[in-house]
This record gives sequence, C-alpha cells and structure tokens, in this order.
Amino acid sequence: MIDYTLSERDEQVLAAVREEALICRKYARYYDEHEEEFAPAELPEAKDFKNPFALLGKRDELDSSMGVMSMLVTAGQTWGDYTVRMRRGTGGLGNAALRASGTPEQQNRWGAKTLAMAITEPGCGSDSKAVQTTAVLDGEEWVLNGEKIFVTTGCRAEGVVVWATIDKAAGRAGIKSFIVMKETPGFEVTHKEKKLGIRADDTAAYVFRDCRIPRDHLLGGDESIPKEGAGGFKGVMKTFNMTRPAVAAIGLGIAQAALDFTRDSLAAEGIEVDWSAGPHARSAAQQALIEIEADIEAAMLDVLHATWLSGESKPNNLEASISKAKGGEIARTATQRCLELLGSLGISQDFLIEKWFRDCRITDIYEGTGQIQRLIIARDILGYSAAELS
Amino acid sequence: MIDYTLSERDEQVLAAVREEALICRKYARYYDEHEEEFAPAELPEAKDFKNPFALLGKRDELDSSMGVMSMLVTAGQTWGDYTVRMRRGTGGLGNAALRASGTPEQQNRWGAKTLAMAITEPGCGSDSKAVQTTAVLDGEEWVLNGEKIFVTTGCRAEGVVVWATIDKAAGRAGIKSFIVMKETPGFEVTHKEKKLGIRADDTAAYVFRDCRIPRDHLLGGDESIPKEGAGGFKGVMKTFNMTRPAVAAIGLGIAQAALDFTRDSLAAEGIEVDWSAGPHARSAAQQALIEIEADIEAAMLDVLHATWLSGESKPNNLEASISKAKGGEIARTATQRCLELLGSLGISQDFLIEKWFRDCRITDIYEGTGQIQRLIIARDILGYSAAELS
Amino acid sequence: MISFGPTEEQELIQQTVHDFAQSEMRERARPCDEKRELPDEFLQKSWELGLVAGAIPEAYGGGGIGRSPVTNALVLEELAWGDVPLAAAAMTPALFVQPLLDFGTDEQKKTFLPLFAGSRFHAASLAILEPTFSFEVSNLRTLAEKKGSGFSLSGKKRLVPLASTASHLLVVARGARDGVAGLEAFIVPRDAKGMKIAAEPEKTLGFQCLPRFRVELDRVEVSADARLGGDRGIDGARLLAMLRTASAALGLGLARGVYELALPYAKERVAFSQPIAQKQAIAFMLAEMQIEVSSMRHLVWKAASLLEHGADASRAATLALTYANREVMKLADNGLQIFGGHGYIREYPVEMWYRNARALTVTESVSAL
Amino acid sequence: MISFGPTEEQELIQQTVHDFAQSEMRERARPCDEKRELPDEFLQKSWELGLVAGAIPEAYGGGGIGRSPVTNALVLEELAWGDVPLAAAAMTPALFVQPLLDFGTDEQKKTFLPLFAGSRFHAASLAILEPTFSFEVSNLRTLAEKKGSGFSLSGKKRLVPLASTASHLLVVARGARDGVAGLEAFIVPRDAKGMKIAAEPEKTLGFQCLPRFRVELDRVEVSADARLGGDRGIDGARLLAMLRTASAALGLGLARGVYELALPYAKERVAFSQPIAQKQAIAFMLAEMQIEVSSMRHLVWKAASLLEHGADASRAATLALTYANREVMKLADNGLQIFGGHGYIREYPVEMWYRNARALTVTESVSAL
Repeated sequence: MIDYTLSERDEQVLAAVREEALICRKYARYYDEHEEEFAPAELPEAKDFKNPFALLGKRDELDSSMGVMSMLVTAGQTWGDYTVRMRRGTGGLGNAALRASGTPEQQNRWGAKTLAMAITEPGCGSDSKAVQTTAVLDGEEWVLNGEKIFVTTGCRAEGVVVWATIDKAAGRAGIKSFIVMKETPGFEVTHKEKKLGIRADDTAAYVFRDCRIPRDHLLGGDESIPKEGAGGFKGVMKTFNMTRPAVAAIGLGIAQAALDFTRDSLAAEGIEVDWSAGPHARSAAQQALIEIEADIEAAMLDVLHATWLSGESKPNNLEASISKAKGGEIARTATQRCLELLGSLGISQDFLIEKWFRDCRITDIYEGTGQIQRLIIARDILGYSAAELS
Repeated sequence: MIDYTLSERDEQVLAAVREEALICRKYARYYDEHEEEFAPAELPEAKDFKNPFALLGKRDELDSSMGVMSMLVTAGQTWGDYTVRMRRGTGGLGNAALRASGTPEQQNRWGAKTLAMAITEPGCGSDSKAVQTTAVLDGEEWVLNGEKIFVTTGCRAEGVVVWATIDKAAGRAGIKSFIVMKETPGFEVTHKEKKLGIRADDTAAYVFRDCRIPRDHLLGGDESIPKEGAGGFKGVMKTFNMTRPAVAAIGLGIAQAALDFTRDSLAAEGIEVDWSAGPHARSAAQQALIEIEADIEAAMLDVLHATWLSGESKPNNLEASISKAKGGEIARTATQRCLELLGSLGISQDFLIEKWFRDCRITDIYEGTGQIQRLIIARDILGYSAAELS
Repeated sequence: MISFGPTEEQELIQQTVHDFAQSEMRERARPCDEKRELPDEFLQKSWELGLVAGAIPEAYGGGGIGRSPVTNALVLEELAWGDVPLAAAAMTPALFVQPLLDFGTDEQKKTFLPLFAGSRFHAASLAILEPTFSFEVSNLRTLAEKKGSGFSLSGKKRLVPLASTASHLLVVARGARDGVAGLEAFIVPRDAKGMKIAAEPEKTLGFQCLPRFRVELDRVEVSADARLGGDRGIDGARLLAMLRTASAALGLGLARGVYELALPYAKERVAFSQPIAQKQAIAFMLAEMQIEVSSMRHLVWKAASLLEHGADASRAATLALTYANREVMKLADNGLQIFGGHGYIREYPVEMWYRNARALTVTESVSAL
Repeated sequence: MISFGPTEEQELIQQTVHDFAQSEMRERARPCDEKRELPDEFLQKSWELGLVAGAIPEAYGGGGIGRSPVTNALVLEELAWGDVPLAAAAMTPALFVQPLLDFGTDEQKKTFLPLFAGSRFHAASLAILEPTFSFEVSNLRTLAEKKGSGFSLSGKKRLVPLASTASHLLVVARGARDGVAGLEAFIVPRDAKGMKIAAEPEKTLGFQCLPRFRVELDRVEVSADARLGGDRGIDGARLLAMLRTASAALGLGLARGVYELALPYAKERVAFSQPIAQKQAIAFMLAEMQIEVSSMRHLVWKAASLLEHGADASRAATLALTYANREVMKLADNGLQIFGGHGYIREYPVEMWYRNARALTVTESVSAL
C-alpha cells in the first residue's frame, strides 16, 4: 500500500532520537570552534539513552521497515548536530562495504569494529577507477602503497576499507577493497583536514608505505579479475546503494534543523504560514518557507523511497542516486535560503544555523558529487555505457 | 563614460515606436487566430508614422549609438506585437548577412530587397556545419539542391540567402551563402509552419530542385575553400554577431510587454512594488515582480552592451552569445512567471499576454538555442576548440 | 507504516486507465485541441471506466468501491499522461460528486448521487474561480447571504467546466466567516433563477478542448438544504486540500508524459554527428526530469494518503501543489527545448503540453478531483 | 547616451585598485579570516589610496575629485575581488563620509570632514542593522524622539563595523514619519552618554576579519545639529539606494573572483582522464558564471549612473541588489562545487568566499558605500 504514517513504535523511537539530538546541540559550537578535538564517542548525558537502532527491535507489519527507519533515525540525529552525536555505532562507511561484500568470516571478525572507507586520492575526485594505490601480492601478504584523502571518520576508525588496484592495466576490474586495521605497520594517518564545516568530524588523510596485510584481508576474498572489467568494481559500487541515501539523509537532517529554526524564529516575530490560503495571501517570506519545506520533504521522501526499495529487495541503484542528487542539491539551497530569510541576524554565531549552513554543504560533494549522481541517473535512464555518456 | 540615460532625441524616437506598437496590438489577436493570413507589411494607421530607423537620423554625441538604438527600437516594436508590425523595413535576416558579407555590387543590387536566411534543414538543427544542401558549379551557374525549414519571413521575403555546401568533404569550409530570388525556377516555398506562437509570422519550408542561379550570386564572391576550414564558415558566422542581440531584443520586447501588463493589472487590484522597502515588507507577488523586472533589465542591458561594442568596433562574439543566451532564458521564464502571478485570469484570450507567452518561447530556440550559445560562450572563455568542447 | 507500493488492485486500475489514456486520449488530444472540441464519444467511453460512479456507495446505485484519494491520484496521473484537458473533462462530474460524498447530508446524497449512477455520462460541475488577477481562494468575492430560511448567492465565477451541460453546479462562496473557514458550497441547478451561464466557453491558453464557462450569479436564491453539508456546512480546508492534491497529480502525469517523450527523442535526434542525449547538457536535463517526476509523485502520494486517513492534509497538499506547479512548468519548458525547433511546431505534442502545463499550474487549481 | 565604457581616468583607478587588491588583499584574506584579525597596516595602506578622502572637497582638505557613484562601484568591484570583508573594512569610513557629503549641512561638513582629510586612517561608521530576524529597513525599531531642541535616540543596533575605534557613528533611526521617508541619521560621538558599544565584536558566518559590534542606545541625547541634514534631514530612499548599489558592487567583485579562480582550475583539474572543463556540466556552469558576472555588472553600473545623475535610483538599486544577491550566492555555490572536495577544505579561498557571499547577500546591505 501507499502510506506515510508512522506507527506508535516508530514515533517513540524518533522522539527518543530527537531528545538525544537536542543534547548534542549543547556541544555543537564548542567542537566547531575546537576542530583539533574530537567529540567523545559518547556524551555524559547519553548513558541513559538506548541506542536508537537497538530500540527499533524487530519491526512488525504496522511498523516502517528497518531501512526506512534507519534513514529517519539518521536524519533525526543530524537534526541535532552532525559532528557531535551520542553514539556512532559502527557508523563507518567501511562497515557498509563489509556488510555488502565481506565473507561471513570477515563479517564476524570485523563487524563490530568501526571501519572507515578510503577511496579518494589527491589525483582523483569522484573518478574512482583512477585509483593509484596499489596492492601487490607477496607470498601470503598484500603490500599496499599509496595516498588517500577525505577519509570520513578516518582518525577514529579502528580500521579502514581501502580501495587499491591489483592490476592497473585492468582498470576498474583491477580495483579491490582491502581491510587494514590501524595498528598495521606502514599505515599512517597523516593529518586531519581543515574544513568549511563538519569540523569536529574527522576527515583524515592516509598514507600507505609498504603496508603489509594478510592475504585474507581482501574484502570478499575474490582475487580474480573479471574479464568484462565490471564485476570487481560492481562489487565495490554496490556498497554505495546503501550509503547514497544515508548521506542524503545526513544532509537533510541538518537542512530540516535549519528550516525548523527559521520557521520558529520568524513565527516568534509574527511571520507564519497559513497552509490553507493561496499564493496571493502570502508574504515573500511565507512563500519561501513553503518552497523550502516542499524541497526538503520531497528530497527526504526520495531517500525513504530508495531505502524502502532495498527493504523490498528491489534494485535501487537509480533511486539511490536520485536521493543523493536531490538531497545534495536541497542541502545546499535550503540552508542558503533559510539564512536569506533570517537576514543579518541569522549569520550570528549566537545561533547554530550558520554552522548548519556550512556543515550541509558537504552533502553534494562526498560519496559522489551531484554531477556524478546525475551522470549515473542519465546513463541508467538512457541505457548508456560510461563510454556513451561520459 | 558609463551612462544609461537617453537623449531627448532618443526618447522621442522610442515614444513614436511605442505609439505605433500600440496600434499593432489591435491586430495581434486576429492574426494569431488566422495563421494562414499574413499581416499587411503596412497597416492603415501606419501611413502617418515615419520609419523609426529613418527618425534616428544622424546621431550626435549626446545620442545613443545607432546599434544601441536599433535594439531599443526593435524591442519597442515587439513590445506592441511581434508578428504584426507597422513596417518591417528590410527586416529579413538575410539582409544582415548581405550587409556583413556581400560585395559592394551585391549590396547595391539586393540591399533594398527583403531577404530571408535559410540555414536549418530537417536533419540538422543548430548544427550548421551539417548542411546537406549542395551547390554545384555548372559553367557560369550554381545548381542548388536541398531542403530548408524554419525560414523566418520565408514566405514574404523577395529573396533568400541560402547556406549550401560546395564541397561536403571540406566540412564547414565548404559551406557558402547564395542569394536566390523568389522567381527562380526550381525554388519552391513548400508550406508555412504551424507554430505554438508567432503564428502570423511566416516561417517557411523551402525546397530547391536543380535550382540554377548565376555564378555571381555567391555571397561575397569568394569561391575558394580555405585550408584551415574556418574562413568561409566564419564569414557566415559573422552575420550572427548582429542578429543574436537582435533576436534577444525581439524576445525581450515581448517579455517587457508581459511584465507591463502584469504590473498594471495587479496594480489595479492594489498590488504594487515599493522600491525603497526591503524584502520583509514584500508580498510574494511583489517579490516576484521585482525579480522578473531585474531579469528583463539585466538581459536587455546585455543586448545593449553587445551592440554598443559593435558600435565601438570592438569584437562582440562573446557578448552577442551572452545576450542571446540570457535573452532566450528570460523570454521563457519572465512570461511564465507573469502568467503565474495573474492566476487563472491571465490565461484568458481576452488578453494578449497568453499570446506573448507563446510568441516569446521561440527566442531561446532560433538563431542558435540557449545550449548552443552556452557552448559558444564556454569555448570562448576556456579557449577551447569545437573538438575540445563539443 | 511508510510504504511506497500500490496495492495489486491499484496497479490493476493504473494499468486499465493507462491503456485507456494510450488508446483513447493520446491521438484525440491534438485534433480536439486544434478544433476546440470535446467529443461526447470520449466522455461516454471515459464514463464507462466507472472512475466517477465507482466511488458512489451501492446504496445510491454506485460501484461501492469507496472513496480512495490515493487511488484517485494514481488515476489522475495516468489520465493526465494521456492528456490533461481531456482528463479534466472526464473527471468534471467528480468535482460535484466527491464533495457530495465527503460533505453532503444523507438527504443530499440520496437526492443527487443516483444521477451519476447511470450508464450515461452525467455532467455536473464546480464553480469556484473568479475574474480577478489576484484571485485568492481565502478571500472569495462571491457571497452567500442568509435570506429567510435559505441563502442568496451573488458574484461572478469563471472557467466552470461543462457548465452549459451540467445538471447542477456546486457553487463555492464566502459565507458568514472570513477565510477558508468561511467557505460554503451550494448545489445550484443549471436553470436556477438569477444564474447566467455564458453562451460561449472562454477561450484560454491550453485546455482548448474543455469547454469552460463564465457564470454570473445575481441574487440567486437557494433553500437551506442546497447548502452542502446542511447546518454543518463543509470543511473548506479539506476541500481545498483535495483540489490541490488532484491538481498536483494531473501535473505529475503531464510531466511524466513530457519526460517519456523527450527521452527517446533525445536518443534518436542526431546533431553534430551524435545523438543529443550523449551531450551532458541534454542528458542532465533528462536526469533532472527523472528526479522531479519521482519527487513530485512522492509529495502527491503523501498528501493523498493523509486525505485517505482523514487527517489534516492542508500542509501536505500545499507542499505538493507548490512543488508540482514549479517543477511541471520547468519540465514542460525543458521538454520543448530538447525538441528545439520541432518543439515549437504544432507537430509533436510538446508545444501543446507546454500550453496545458502553464494553464494547469497557474490555477490554484480546480481542474479535477 | 547609453554607453558602457569607463573613462580613461576610471580605468586608471580600476587598475590601481586592482593591483592593490592583488598585492595587499588576496594573500592577507586567509590569515585574517582564520585569526579573525584586521591589521592596522592594511587599513593604513588602503587609506593611502585616497578612496575615502579623495571625494572630500579641497575646501575641507580632501582630494576634491568629487563624488562619483560610478567610480565608487568600479572601486568596490575591484576591492571585493580582492576580499569582501577587507574591502568593507577599508571603506567603513565612507559609510560616514559619503552620507555627510550628500546630506550634511555646511556646518556639519566643516566640522567633520576634516577628520578624514589626514594621512592616517580615521575610523567612523554607520549603525543601521537591528537584532530582529525580520529586520526591515522601512520599519526600524530604533526611535528618534524630539527632546527639547534636540533628540533622544533609543534602540539596539548590530554589526556596526569598527564601532570600537570609530570617532563617530552615524545612527539611522526612525523619525516622526513612517517608512523610508521617516528615516533620520544622527552623528553620535563614540563616547556619547547612553550609547554602549559591546566589548567584543560579534562572531558571524564570514566577514571574520572585520570587527562588527552590537551597539545599544538608551535615551542617547543629541542636539539638533547632530541631525544629518539639519532641518532638511536626509533623503532616506537615496541613502538606501546608495547602500544597495554599493553592496551589489561588492557582490559583483566577489562573484568575479570566484569565476576567475574556477575557470583555470577546471582546465587543470583532470577527472576521468580529461580536464573537467571539457565536460558540458562544468563548462556550462562556467558559461553561466560569465553570463551572470556581465549581467550583474550592467545592473550595478546603471544604478550607479542614475545616482551620479542625481536621479531617483531606488528602482535600479533594488533591481541590482535583488539580482546580485541571488546570483552571487549561486555563483559562489557553483564555484565551490567545481572544486569538489578541495572546495570544502580551508585551502583554496572558495570556501571562504562561500561564507562571505552568504554573509554579504543576506544583509540588505550596509557593508560599504
């Protein structure tokens, strides 16, 4: 059926998430101004809160699916603050990769660790097939060499899923994922990036110098290089199917926070939307409030749709990119427009909205820029190969 | 100096143009509904009006340049109506081509005729180098064969400047312009297109079947095929330098008419812009009125800038495309937004604005679509060849 | 439970209506637009789909499958994919029937619903738009004043679909209270004294095949039981939410039609020795269309599902309509652009859809229900 | 006569200021932003350009080249190309001097203009913004009430640049009449009784190197001759037109800076084994930037030229600012996008410009004059 209501149990979980989220806001400014520090994995006020994902428990037929709820929980958490969160669980992007492509043994061994995902290199942005980091098999060990940048949660993660090529000539087909734990010799976290926003969030730069890992650290365990040149890379791409909507949800949670702050601040000064009246009954500000809210809601529904599909075990590659493209765009414009509505008072650091404006901007960049997502969408709907539409 | 004031003489000319233009509106609906008919070249009420271009006379230093004024006159005429005009003068696009590339003899011979310009073919849209129409030299005659569509003023023009290739292998370099008069055997006007708007305007489809013209009907007279493959085509492209801003001005005159009607209609119902107050003092409609007016004014200034440059005999290829790209875009959005502001009453055919909305839409299509213009601009600013950015 | 899957029954209806749109609407659209005519044959064929009568309870001779705003949204998307003005024509009786089902007294239902239970198309309509440029539904100029035990209606209405053949008009007027809360609806027979329906339909941009009329009410007296909902009156906010959701659903169908026509065209159309779809400028336009069609649909579905739950859908409906009105116009505009010069010729339907898109999205809207 | 060509003298000034922006602003911008500090050395160097004093008549010890809003717009574009907050800092004294030149009585000019004729940077400022989210200049909350022969000023002001070092503030308040017509300006010495300037500058998004302060006025009493323009008062609409035109000019310079940085980057940056500039998605973004920089500039120049003619520039200034505020933000946003992940790092200036662009374009604006 087509339905958008939440069960009582769904509501309870989300209410708890929002309650937690509000606590994070107390710390948000501090960690924005103290970029060199990390917010604690768990805040003092947190200990009495259950992990929302645990709260979800098993879903009965009236409840929303795990996938849908996890997006709402994610957005609910970043609605408080992105970089300060109560608990990150095994929040690393590498964990998604492990779940998607890891062997049962690998999942057991590393499932509980926080794993970052290291893809981007100084030379290549979204061009994942241009990976220069190499992995050479030497007896029963892989030897990794190369540099990685923009590694999310890279400083605090216990380990990382690294993209490296075992055969440059093979292009995409030669790219494999390897699990490297922090203590491994030859694996160095060079620095934490200084950013526009999400400053407390750790975005690291890595270097691998003759870094040796056991042969069985190859994610999925398959060392073969598919002829078609698709297979290996597809395996890697698959992990994006879950992360693209999640990344959009992260941004939209922040955008929603910005809109809520804007709405409440203007309401306190007598500017409120009348949902029944028509356009000619609206002030410029009321019209903008409606448009921003529509944009955020549309983008969030795209996110829920993409994850709902995966819950129905239907393919969602197209929808995942739609949600990321739309979410990234709205994360930009919604926060921009909210600040416009609040005028010069909105840019004051007495409030968090200027931080949310900065934090949000990453959404359309990482995990594939809006341009990359549109390229994926266009190829999908046109039935074009990367060669036909580049 | 940087100045935007009009001299008294400038103002007088434009006032006369607007007065004429209002008369055209009486006929606009009729010719929209009687697409098969042509508006007379001169309306009864017109005989007492001097030709505005004649009125311009010689410009003294306080007056705006001929180029600038001709754009204002053009926009002023279409502000009344695009398809019904008092007098078209030698308004055909072919005349611009003749002025730009014709030999003195050719200018004397055909300067007074109305010449259309036939470029587009069923197979190729903006892709002018894909011209399939051929011209083969047979003794002292060129023999033309091919089809042309979307020929503006093609039915009523006395002659036409036709693009044809004298050597397909040479690509652009092989494309030449030929002057063909209406009575020439083998030259047939097949039909008048049925269009969304500008219905009274004649947009014709031509067929050339073994159409023979004297050798000296080759525009510019140069039969050689430049090695670089640029020359011949450049000659042709040059004509666009004058027509791109003019085409933008045509659309912006209509857009201005739509805005004026919208502003006056809403003012009559008590909705007016206060130019001194800020955004939080505005209704949604007032904000939209300001944005639309800013868009039209910006686009019109781009047009004037491009033509002002040509008056200073400075290169204006980039600026001509800027004015066409911007003008085409605003012609679309401004009329769309005006109708939105007027609600369901604006779409009534009791008023002309719904016609202007239809008429305006051609602006971003003919004489090079907005996409083509952006391609030209991008190549120019990036210093890329057509091969580097296609 | 948040869920995006139509029921099997809904998918069946979708398919049926889509086939109808394909076979009965797509080809008719152009000639009907050019000739400004609406064939009775089409109305009758659409009637036989039971889209209007289906929702009427069996007690009144209807199909008794019940009102479902969600199913309705699915139906409107498919019909609009076929052709918006033809869709609006086919659904015009619903403008009368559905408010009657939602707000009518048992007495009113008993009296009027059977009219629509027959096998022949029965016209009735809704009069709400007025001849002002700054028309604002929360501030109607048509007034309903108490007169004895009944009411006296005065004002000017516009764009009332099929008014000349409608047995009754549902006239929306401003009652005792201000704003949307003060909206009242009255059942007025076509021949009511003081109500003048224009002889000729209005000529408008787009919607050329749908006859829409000006209606003047000069102290039209109606009895108390002509007031929809009797003493309770109607829920004006809910009526508007229904109208807005329906209008957004029509926009969605139109937009999808443009997208589905532009996509293959861009793959076939060759310029600069390449299909134009291989140019990022065009490919990204198509990607945007896909993104917006999906986004619009979700907003429409959400508003419809809230209506189905009987919840307050004012916010959701306004979001859906505001979003759809903006994106539908942009999409129709870009669709025309992809066709270039051919898009400007009355050859492909894109120029017609461009007109219909603007006409549909400027009315806050009462094109269907 | 419609003409787009700066005079030779203006081109010379453009070049001088551009060189200054290149040598003195571009490199300073990042450290000043990170450290939130404004070096006196920079203010002094900017002062030596004579941008403020040049407009002051020789009679008062100034350069006597006269007020030219057009030249001013050219100067602001170049300064903003260097760095917007540094530009705003350098031009802060003009926020006091230029209204004085335009509206001041001879007495007021004689008293205050000489302060700015010296060889050392002299700070004075303008107080107009207030701490409300729906701040509306036509409805100020700071009031000027007649008190005996003088006035009493009460209200809260925000973001007053260099207030802590300014010798005087020009305080804009609401006088006897409503709306813009009722705007009044008063010359208030920093140490005036009842005026409290916050100890610390406000922390804001962007503009981090420019100290801007909260100022509270609690029944600050000023004499009649503190009222700018004396009995005539000021032309509020013209003051706003000047401020809006100047703000749009700053936006233009910022936007041009983004465009000129993004263009070469896109040609160098290789992805998918090709410079990203060879992708239509990126190339068209750059084309848009070129289009909008030109369009913005024409609107700014037109407003400035009307001001120069002494004509009513309210419409032109509002058009220029409305257009610029929209396009500058879009342009800075797309500029950052072209840099991708590198645009998000505090390495290239784009992320700083993104912050400054938003901060500049949300204030209806008093960043410069």
